[in-house]
Amino acid sequence: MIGLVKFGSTFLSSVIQAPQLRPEAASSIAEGVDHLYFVLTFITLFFTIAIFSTIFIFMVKYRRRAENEVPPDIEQNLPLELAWTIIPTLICAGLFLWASSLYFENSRPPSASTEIFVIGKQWMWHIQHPEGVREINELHVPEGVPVKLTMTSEDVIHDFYIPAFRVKKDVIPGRYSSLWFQATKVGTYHLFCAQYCGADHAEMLGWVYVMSPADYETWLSSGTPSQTMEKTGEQIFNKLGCASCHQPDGTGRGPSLVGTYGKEEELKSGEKRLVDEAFIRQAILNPNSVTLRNYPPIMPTFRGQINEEQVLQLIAYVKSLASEERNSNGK
Amino acid sequence: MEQQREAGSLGMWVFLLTELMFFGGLFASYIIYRALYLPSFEIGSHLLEVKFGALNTAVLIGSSLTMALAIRSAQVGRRGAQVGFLIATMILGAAFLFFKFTFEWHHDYIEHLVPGFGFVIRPEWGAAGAHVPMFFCFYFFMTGLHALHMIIGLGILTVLTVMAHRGRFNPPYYSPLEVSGLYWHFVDIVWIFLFPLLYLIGGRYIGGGH
Amino acid sequence: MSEHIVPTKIYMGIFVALLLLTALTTGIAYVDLGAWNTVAALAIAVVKMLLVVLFFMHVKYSSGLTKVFILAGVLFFAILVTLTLADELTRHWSPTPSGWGALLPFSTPFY
Amino acid sequence: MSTATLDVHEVPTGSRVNYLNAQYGVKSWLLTTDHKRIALLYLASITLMFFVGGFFAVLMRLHLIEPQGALVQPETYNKLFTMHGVIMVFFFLVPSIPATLGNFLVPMMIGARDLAFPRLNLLSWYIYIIGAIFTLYAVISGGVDTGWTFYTPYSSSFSHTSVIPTALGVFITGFSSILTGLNFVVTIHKMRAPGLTWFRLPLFIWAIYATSIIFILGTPVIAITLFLLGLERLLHIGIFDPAIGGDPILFQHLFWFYSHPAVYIMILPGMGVMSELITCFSRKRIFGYGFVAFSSLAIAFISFLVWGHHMFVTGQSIYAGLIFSVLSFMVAIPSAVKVFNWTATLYKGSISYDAPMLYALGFIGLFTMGGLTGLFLASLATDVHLNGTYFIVAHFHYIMVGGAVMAYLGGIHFWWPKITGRLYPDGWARFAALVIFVGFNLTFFPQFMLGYLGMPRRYAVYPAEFQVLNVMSSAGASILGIGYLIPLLYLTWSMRYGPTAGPNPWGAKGLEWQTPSPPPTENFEEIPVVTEEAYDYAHTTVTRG
Repeated sequence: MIGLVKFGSTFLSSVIQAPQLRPEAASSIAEGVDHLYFVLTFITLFFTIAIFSTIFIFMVKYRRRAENEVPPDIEQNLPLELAWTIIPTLICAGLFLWASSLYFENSRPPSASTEIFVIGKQWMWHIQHPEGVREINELHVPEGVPVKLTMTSEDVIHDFYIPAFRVKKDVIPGRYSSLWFQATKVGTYHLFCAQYCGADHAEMLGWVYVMSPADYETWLSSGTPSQTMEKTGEQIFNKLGCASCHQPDGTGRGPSLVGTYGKEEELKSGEKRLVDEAFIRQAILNPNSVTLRNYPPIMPTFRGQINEEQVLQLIAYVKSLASEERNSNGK
Repeated sequence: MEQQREAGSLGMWVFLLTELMFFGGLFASYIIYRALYLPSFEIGSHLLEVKFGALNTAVLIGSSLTMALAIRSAQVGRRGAQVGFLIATMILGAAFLFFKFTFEWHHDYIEHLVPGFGFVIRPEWGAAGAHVPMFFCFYFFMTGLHALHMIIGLGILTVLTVMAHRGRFNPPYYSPLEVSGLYWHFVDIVWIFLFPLLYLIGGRYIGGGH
Repeated sequence: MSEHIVPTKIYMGIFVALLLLTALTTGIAYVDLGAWNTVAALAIAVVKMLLVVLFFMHVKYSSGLTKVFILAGVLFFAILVTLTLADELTRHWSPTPSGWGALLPFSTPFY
Repeated sequence: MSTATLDVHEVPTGSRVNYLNAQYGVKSWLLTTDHKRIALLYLASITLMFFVGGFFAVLMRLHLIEPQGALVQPETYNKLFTMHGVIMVFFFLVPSIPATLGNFLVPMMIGARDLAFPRLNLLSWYIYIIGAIFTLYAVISGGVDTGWTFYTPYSSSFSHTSVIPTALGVFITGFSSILTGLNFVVTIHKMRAPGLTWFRLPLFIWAIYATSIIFILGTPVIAITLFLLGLERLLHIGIFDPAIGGDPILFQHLFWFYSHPAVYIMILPGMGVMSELITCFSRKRIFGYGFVAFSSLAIAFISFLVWGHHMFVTGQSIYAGLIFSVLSFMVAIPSAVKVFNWTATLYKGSISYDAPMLYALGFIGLFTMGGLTGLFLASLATDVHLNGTYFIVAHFHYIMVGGAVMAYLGGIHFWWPKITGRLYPDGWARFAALVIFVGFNLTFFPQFMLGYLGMPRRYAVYPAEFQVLNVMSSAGASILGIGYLIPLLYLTWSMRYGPTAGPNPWGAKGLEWQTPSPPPTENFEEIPVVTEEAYDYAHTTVTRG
């Protein structure tokens, strides 16, 4: 049986390799997903054909020959019933284990991934590289490097879908979702929104450009003259007057932000929280929900004053302050 | 006749299953948001008056008792008692609604605690204040839906009282009374759960919750 | 089914028991038991429900069918709550490192 | 049993009083409490809704002939697929078999004179009509564009279309389903003829019973969810709005808690019809009665445990995803057991190729494909790629159109002589079955390929490389559309001009065939006493007539 499945899936995958039948496979996980897909296709065809042909044979062989024909009485056959209950159960169990382990493997990004930020809004994709380059409906990524996307939405639920990479994830307002991939083939691929989001849902698409690492570097530096996310974040930080309370030496009315990222802080409620992206976002938009233990709850909310993109830039800036401290400690 | 009565009672039980899932969707959402925003829900809960909740619980339990006794009177064929107990049930039911609307809802309205109708988030609630309206939203929706069931129940009881007065129920035939009784008790049970979930959540002791 | 006529005494007894339980649950709310406050309140509510269902609604004297139906209702309600919570309560466990799966409104663990 | 058949033959059909000619006039229909007349009221209303929904589908497929969209603006296209989904799911598929064939057959199959609550039955039809009016009003007043899934926050805060009338329509219609389900459950429990034990029941009754359970337990949850959605839209209280702390994913949980089992509301009665057709046209007892009967209940139960497989990529916790994935695989097993048992029933049978049997065989094939492609979506890793693409569209149309609609048509063809007392032209019926089978596969098979290639669903315009497959699909849709019109024509024709049908034109077992066609208002002159198991074709010969 297993040999048959193996043969079938190999045969099928060679058939499906034909253009028009198989989408481009351009990421590290695509082959694994497709392999499962072929085996599933094989199982589907096997059973469909088996059932169809059995029916066909029975229909011909046992067609009614006389109007008063009385066929034999066959009631039940317990071994047969058990067989066709247990065999599908085993097949399903196997498929479940395979699919789930593959999924878990695929959803765990390698730790040294490049981070790119994605904001969905009706009806465009807004993409920002940490180096400061911004793109709309285009995503340039280097080949062979794991890339992690951190995504959120400004309005309704969208879905970031790159068929050639076999990755898809809903982009949800009010929280961050993430996605990772490692492109394996230089080329240009479709980017779709796969969750219905209103009038121009079908036009919320773009292109993913996979470039060789060298080309990518050139593209990054020659691309747009804009500055890094941290830098922009710092400007917003100063413009909004954040620095008047959050002074780097800790003498302000609010806590110093130097070195806070990645640490645990104790809240007023006594609860301990890790300062991560989600925490910083919450602190900006709903500050009183995360007031630290030794500080007064005086920070105003910035909800409505800055958009998701600026939140991400501020986060990038606060994160950069963490490494600053590490650097200065190192010296 | 016997088959018909059993069908009626089974039908009502099936209907109550539907009702259970109807309230169930609401209870499930409430449980989830309570888990998410416990401090806010505790603040909201503490703004409700336990004494009215407890009083109304007692009133409703009393009405369940009189309803059960009304059915019993039909079973043993006492017409006067039937009518008396039915009227008592209606009075208790109406009292429940009266307390609910005048002492609680009206009071909440004056205190600006009705979402969508001038809700004011008070500064002393601090950070948790943001989600207090959600508690009140659930509070009004759940008690409102319950009150709607009570009002429907009162309508049914009125019809039953008239029928009982005319002597329509007797020991072999009292199916409408029995079936309506099931409904009335179910509404009572919903309140038995609403009372602790809404009023007693997180404790009432000093500093309870925070 | 409910041909059974319940004596008035039992009805009165149940009524008194329900009143006492109401007083009890209200009283317990004023005593600090930590997380047990919620448990106690719900446990008392369940007991009260059972009293009403078994005696006022005559289920104690009803056919097995009615009992099966009631249990089915409770079971499906439990399914709805449990499986929804299975999602909501485990979202912040995401194995993706460094809080990337941490979801804004849900990043606070709740118990 | 056979004596009853003989009696009937002695009475000329034309002069006999039956439920159709017992009373005349509009009032006698609109105020009827006869389950058979109510079934016809339902039949007329859902047929209307089917063709309204089908019309939207045809417009969509025509529009998609060109990558840039051949017909309408994207806004209009969005309304088309939304209205197609809402009408087909809530106003056609959910009530289709239960409210028409179920209403007609449940009392007849169990040897009762009517349902347990005839007036409630009529009320449920009126509730359905009121719901339908609200929804049709929404169509006329500009339509609704949220998708039939009403996902928040788009539906609650962003859409500018008639969301509330539509949601209200669906909300109201839900109560019609609840009342129908309640009526069936009580009837099946309390009104079976003497001798008709649970294990002598036709499998259609088991399927309807399982469906009714889902009606009763699932529908109230969608009702309360849509109510909350309406409230959210009116008052902005924030239950599902992330901007105020709500969780849009919670809406999806509550929505799918009903809407996944709803898929089984659509397919389970179809499976019940299958068991009737296959036994009759192969003259065999069903193979493994107990397994088929209990698989219906198993499907109904497990269907409530799998809703999260709609949400694998929506940000649901991956651990919950794991649970839902394994449960979803489990629901495949009772479905597979049914298919195997139907196939085994044919073995050594005496198979005739009447039109209903062709629909039945088509059902088995298409349902098998639809079910197996479900495995792709229960598998977490492949679901990530296929979710939200045309693969999903193809999969559920194989189940709902290839499965449920095929079964519905098969059932209508099978019981048509009983319902109307007339025969339809068999040649035309077989031809239509063939056209529908071919048209269906041509429409939806290319969509599997489109989905795997990555074309997302609900796209008014699409990249040009998908055009070939889209054109194939549209071509199939026009064949399918014609296929559906043919039965409408000859069945309508047969009502007046068809040859008169005898009480049992197929030579079938089952109590409904032991009373004249059309049946008298009280169904049976005498309540039958059942002494044998269902589908006992081997021990008594039944002749066509």
